[in-house]
Amino acid sequence: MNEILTAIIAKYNYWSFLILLLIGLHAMISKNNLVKKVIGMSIFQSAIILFYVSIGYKKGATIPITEHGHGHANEVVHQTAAEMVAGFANPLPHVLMLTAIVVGVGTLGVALALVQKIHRVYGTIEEDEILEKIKE
Amino acid sequence: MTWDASLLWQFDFLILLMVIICAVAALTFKDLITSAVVFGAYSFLMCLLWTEMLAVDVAFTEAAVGAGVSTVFFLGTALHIKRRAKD
Amino acid sequence: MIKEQLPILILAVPLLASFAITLFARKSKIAAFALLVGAMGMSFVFAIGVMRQILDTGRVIHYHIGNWQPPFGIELVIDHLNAMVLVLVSGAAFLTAIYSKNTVPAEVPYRFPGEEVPERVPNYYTLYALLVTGLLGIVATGDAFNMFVLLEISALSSYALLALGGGRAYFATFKYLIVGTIGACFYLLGVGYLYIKTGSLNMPDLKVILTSPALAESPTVMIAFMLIITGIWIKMAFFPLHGWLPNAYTYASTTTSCLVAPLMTKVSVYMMIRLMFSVFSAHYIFDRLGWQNGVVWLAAAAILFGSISALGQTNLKRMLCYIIVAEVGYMVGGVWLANADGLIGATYHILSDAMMTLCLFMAVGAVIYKTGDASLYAMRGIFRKMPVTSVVFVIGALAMIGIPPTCGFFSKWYLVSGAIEARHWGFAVALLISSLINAVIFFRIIEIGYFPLFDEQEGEGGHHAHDRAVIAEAPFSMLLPMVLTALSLIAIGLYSNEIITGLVGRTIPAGLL
Amino acid sequence: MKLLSLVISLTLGFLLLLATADLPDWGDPQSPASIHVSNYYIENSVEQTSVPNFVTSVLADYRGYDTMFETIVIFCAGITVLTILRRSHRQKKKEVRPRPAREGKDLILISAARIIAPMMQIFALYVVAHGHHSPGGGFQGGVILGSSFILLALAYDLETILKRLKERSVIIMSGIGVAIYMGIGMICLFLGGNFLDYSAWSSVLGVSAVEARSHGMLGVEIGVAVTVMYIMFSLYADLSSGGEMDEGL
Amino acid sequence: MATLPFPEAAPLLAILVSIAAIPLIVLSGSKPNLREFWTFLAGFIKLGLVLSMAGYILAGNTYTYELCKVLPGLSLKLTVDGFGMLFALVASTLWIVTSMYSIGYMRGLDEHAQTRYYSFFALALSATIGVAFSGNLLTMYLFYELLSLSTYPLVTHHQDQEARTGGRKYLTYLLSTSIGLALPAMLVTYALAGTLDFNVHGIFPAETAKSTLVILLIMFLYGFAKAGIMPFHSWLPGAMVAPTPVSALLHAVAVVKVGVFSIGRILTGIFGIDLLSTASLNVIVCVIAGFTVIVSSLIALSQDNLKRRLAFSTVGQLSYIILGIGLASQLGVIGGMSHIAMHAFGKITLFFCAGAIFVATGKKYISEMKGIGRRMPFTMAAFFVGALSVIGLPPGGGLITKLQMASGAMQADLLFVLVIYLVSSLLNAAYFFPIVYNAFFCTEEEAMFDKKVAEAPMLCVLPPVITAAISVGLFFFPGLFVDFARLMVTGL
Repeated sequence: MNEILTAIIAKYNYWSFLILLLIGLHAMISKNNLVKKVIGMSIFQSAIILFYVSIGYKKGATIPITEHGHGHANEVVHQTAAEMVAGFANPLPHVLMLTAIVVGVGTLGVALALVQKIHRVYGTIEEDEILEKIKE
Repeated sequence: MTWDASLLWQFDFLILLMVIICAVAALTFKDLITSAVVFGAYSFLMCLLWTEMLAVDVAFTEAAVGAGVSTVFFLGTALHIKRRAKD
Repeated sequence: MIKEQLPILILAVPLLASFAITLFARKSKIAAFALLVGAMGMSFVFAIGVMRQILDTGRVIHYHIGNWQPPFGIELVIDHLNAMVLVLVSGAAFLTAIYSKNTVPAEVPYRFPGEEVPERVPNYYTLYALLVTGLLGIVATGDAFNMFVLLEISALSSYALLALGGGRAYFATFKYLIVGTIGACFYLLGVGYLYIKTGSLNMPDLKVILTSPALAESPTVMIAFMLIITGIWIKMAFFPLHGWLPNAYTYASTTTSCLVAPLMTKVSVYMMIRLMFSVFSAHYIFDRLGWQNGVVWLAAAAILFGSISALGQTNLKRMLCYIIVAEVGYMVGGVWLANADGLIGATYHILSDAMMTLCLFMAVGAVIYKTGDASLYAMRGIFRKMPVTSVVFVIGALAMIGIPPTCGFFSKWYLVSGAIEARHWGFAVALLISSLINAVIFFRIIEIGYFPLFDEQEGEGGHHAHDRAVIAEAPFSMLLPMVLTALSLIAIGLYSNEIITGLVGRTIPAGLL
Repeated sequence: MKLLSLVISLTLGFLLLLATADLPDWGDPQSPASIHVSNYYIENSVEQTSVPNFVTSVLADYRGYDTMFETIVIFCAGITVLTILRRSHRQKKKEVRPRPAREGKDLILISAARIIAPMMQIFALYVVAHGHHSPGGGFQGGVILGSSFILLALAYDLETILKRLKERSVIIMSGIGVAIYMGIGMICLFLGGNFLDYSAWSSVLGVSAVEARSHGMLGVEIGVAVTVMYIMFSLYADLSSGGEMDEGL
Repeated sequence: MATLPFPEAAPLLAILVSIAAIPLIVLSGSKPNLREFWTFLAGFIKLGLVLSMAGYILAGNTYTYELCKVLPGLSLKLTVDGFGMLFALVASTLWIVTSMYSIGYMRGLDEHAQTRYYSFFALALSATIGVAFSGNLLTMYLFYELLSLSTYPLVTHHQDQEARTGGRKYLTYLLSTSIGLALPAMLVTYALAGTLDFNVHGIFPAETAKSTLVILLIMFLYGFAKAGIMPFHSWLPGAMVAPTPVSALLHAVAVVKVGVFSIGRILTGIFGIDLLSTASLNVIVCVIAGFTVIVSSLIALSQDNLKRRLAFSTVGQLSYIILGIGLASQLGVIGGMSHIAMHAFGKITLFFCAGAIFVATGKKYISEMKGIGRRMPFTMAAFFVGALSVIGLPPGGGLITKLQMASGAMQADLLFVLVIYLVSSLLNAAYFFPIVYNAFFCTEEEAMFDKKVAEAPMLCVLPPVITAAISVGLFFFPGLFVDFARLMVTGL
């Protein structure tokens, strides 16, 4: 029992990321309402962000900011390189995800603009109704 | 500014659960404005989760973008279109 | 100094142009157009400069941005393959930019009755420059994540450009946005899976790390590869993931289809080749995973599906879109044949197919510009009314069919040789059937164009009726790029040996020789 | 559609599940991702760029090229939404559309917004400027700045704000933001460095190369902030008014 | 290398000269005389260039001119040798005659779009000479396709419903076979042999499986559908909608001969006659071609439309030539190749006559032509000579080559071929002689034409008379063409 629990604890983040990913993907493909599709898209993206952020986490580390500041570089670093490395979370995934969030919000804006235009053209944002109108 | 990083996994688990609930809820509510607000909550919970995972910059951004601006965008759109969704 | 900085200048110039247009040319269409053409021209010149440098030295160019050593910083890596694609992208963008002079002001602001937004024109040019920047960036970069960012830039700007087709274009673009985002996210996730196992994002570095036997066994790496490839396949509209393409490209405005249709899919194919052989290796993909047989069959299905669907279309642009779907099948199949000839054929086909598609879309665009009609019957009597356009169209069609000495013949030659070498007869047969179907498709159109006044003939009395038809050719700004593109089709064909031995052949990964 | 989507999702889920077992444990400091490239940043950031926030130094310097394009994504999104949604200015003047008068402006809301907005702006400037040392930076600061204007637009209405913040200048300023970033990078070329190699600025600024990097980062963060702020507001204005630029929400 | 008696790029120039004439033709479209002058000028320059190389080739040399390398081990390359020279000489001579005839015909009927007609005419000739001088299969394929495409506007010249149907059939047959059969066969050949350059000893490596060879042979035979081997022959009668000069050109000079020439090249240059006879592949060729010879002759008997009868006659004669080459014996090849020339002169005479009759009387059907010989004696005399040549009776040049082919059949020890030759010649006689007989031997009352009917315009009558004269001349002096053909075979 305990082993299973540790196994779950060791990986549960990946599993929850997976659940969110699938919820998002499913919504993007199967939802009929276009806004719901867009929400699904955002969930899908944030699931991926969650995955990346999980990569960056280190047990026993702290946020990736040291206390050194401008002009204090001559203050001796009290930690060895190895300690530094163990002490700070991995900053690279964070950087990547900042970019991904920005890309996400850009896509969101464009998607919503298109939804508004579609509503203006067809008077509805339900996919089946739109398809019917196109057929006419 | 040292952070106590030994987080409680139970707490973490709770947030994850709520995140998933919010995600499902945002997709199931038929009222788009409700959906938008729930989605804002989802983003906020997500950013809690990230803070806990030491990604403060990401969490900060998500708080400003996901929980803030995105919600406003959704609301702005929802008010211009038919508010009720079929699914 | 400028020599070392050329790689970055190729993309920096269109990028500068994009906001220079926003800042300085918001009021003037002509100024915006001039900025765009100037920037595209410069970018093209720089791309040729880089290619010359590579041809002269034979060395791969590494450009370290911010002067950080890779894998810590981002670098641009330019070898023979992407030098060629850079020249192709910037060249095609340059030609299309010239072409846009008349079409954009005529089409873009007036997509809706009662709605006229002249401000759209400079915005259109801004987005045009951004799209080209994105594509050039994808081609030049040596960093897996950076590729994602640039992919999104090109995607976002292409959404805008496609949506400006108005009317049905909005819904088609929305679908493209959803599908495209899924594709991009798959790619991102795949890169994440690679990163979690390797800790690196730099492509040459990844390649080195991935050679370790432990990683070759890892299911994570396999899933990463699968996600990346699927993501790219979605982006390139590979059968059966092609559903978004025909609608999205059909309803776009003329210049947009000329820019987006030839380049987006080809750049995706480039991405596939780059990631397959510069991040993973031929050995890993073909020997360890061994999916090539299935993929080539899928490609054969794509070719047949695309060709047969194209046969049933009456809208010229939609027909060309389905041909693109088939052509994507050519290239994917060629790459996955897992031999040198197939890969050479696919790579060379990137070049030739982009130019063929460009040529056809330009000719069709000119017809639409003059007649306002995109159906097959818009072509009626076109040989007499628009002789230059129709000659360009015929050359493009011949290249598509694969008649020597146009470039289409040689790429098909290599692809079929590759298929024969791999003993993959299904693919070879699919290629030939598709050539035949293309012949039928295009000769049907040529026939419509050549037999001008069929229905009216009785009324007008005999043969001399169509002598009265006046020549109504497209403006010079459209003819010039069209003719240049058509000539390039023949030039690429005649110089195929130089191109293949000098550029394409140098990029064959060791595992395939 | 539902079934197809379910099949696709579950297949993907199954495949990813297969890989999950192979992934390193969550939070394992010895996982490959945490030992290869990222350590270099942790070890060298302060020395090489004098920025203690690793995220900022990686974002704006080591991977500054990415960030430049991130800014451009935002710029691109802004232009895209504008191009898709915006209707003509001229037409609006021609026809005065009847619209329901807003039910008076909410005094409490306005008063609160007038107090909160400047505080938000100051905080945002702090976030931008202090991004080297604490969480935050150009992007976050820019979003907050943008939100402060959105808040005002919500409290009053969009037209009132647009009178102050001219629509034309919104787009031009967002372009300028990108231009600042790009310009800082391009000038490095003329100063003899590679693109975005801020250390090339040291000769101009009269500081050491490391300091120059730090200053360069501040410069680009400001560029990012300008673009993000204006584009966020522009996105709001377009989306909330459907491209009419009238009263907004 | 010794100094050449001709410019280095002469083969290329010979091809390009008529392409170069196209802009001039288009530009002077409003001045018919000037336009036709360009056509003739180009024709004579081309003939001159071809002749300038003739002596050099007759001396036993071959000349190769490489244009550019397009694939590894494969370039676009022009080679002038005996066969090529023979064919180029026929084509360039007949072009001048046909141009002359075209002027008479087109002006006589006041056809539309004459400028386009002459332009594509010139292009078609370039392609034909290109095929003649091709140094390898790829180059030949290139010019072969160019010819199919450039003759399409000629075939559909009338631009009416009938032309559309005929043109569609024409392209469908030619393109689908060349892309569907010839191209893959070429690719497989390249994959097997690593080259596509013609070589009299064949290019296939010795270990190639016989089944592969058989399949390739069949693909090549049917792939070059211009040769009209059944069942891919029906484009030919379909293409009869074209104006008569085009039919003449198609049937006598350019198209069908290109098909036959291509197959001849492949049989001699890709397979090599050694391989054909040792592996008994020649039997396959003979069966396929022999079937066509007999069947098409029978069909020709039943045709009443003169042009259609001639068309089926052509189908038969083409297979006749292939039969000769396919025997893979020295005499057979010599006879087959030189029969290209003999048949060309004979058949073009017949077509010219058919056209002249149409211009003068408007009649198309044989049953309506009783007594025509009395009104148009020169035309019908030429027709008679042409028919003799095609049947293979003296004093037609066809006799010489037919005899050679027959002796080739004995050389190859394939006696059934001899029977085919015999039967076919009888059938030829059976479908040609009634026409001639009815034209001359009838009473005044039986004649279907009144006295007003006279000869067609000068430019329509002169060409058939010239070609008929050449046919007769070839009977007495067959040396020129036969020598060219012999050059290629004696080397073995």
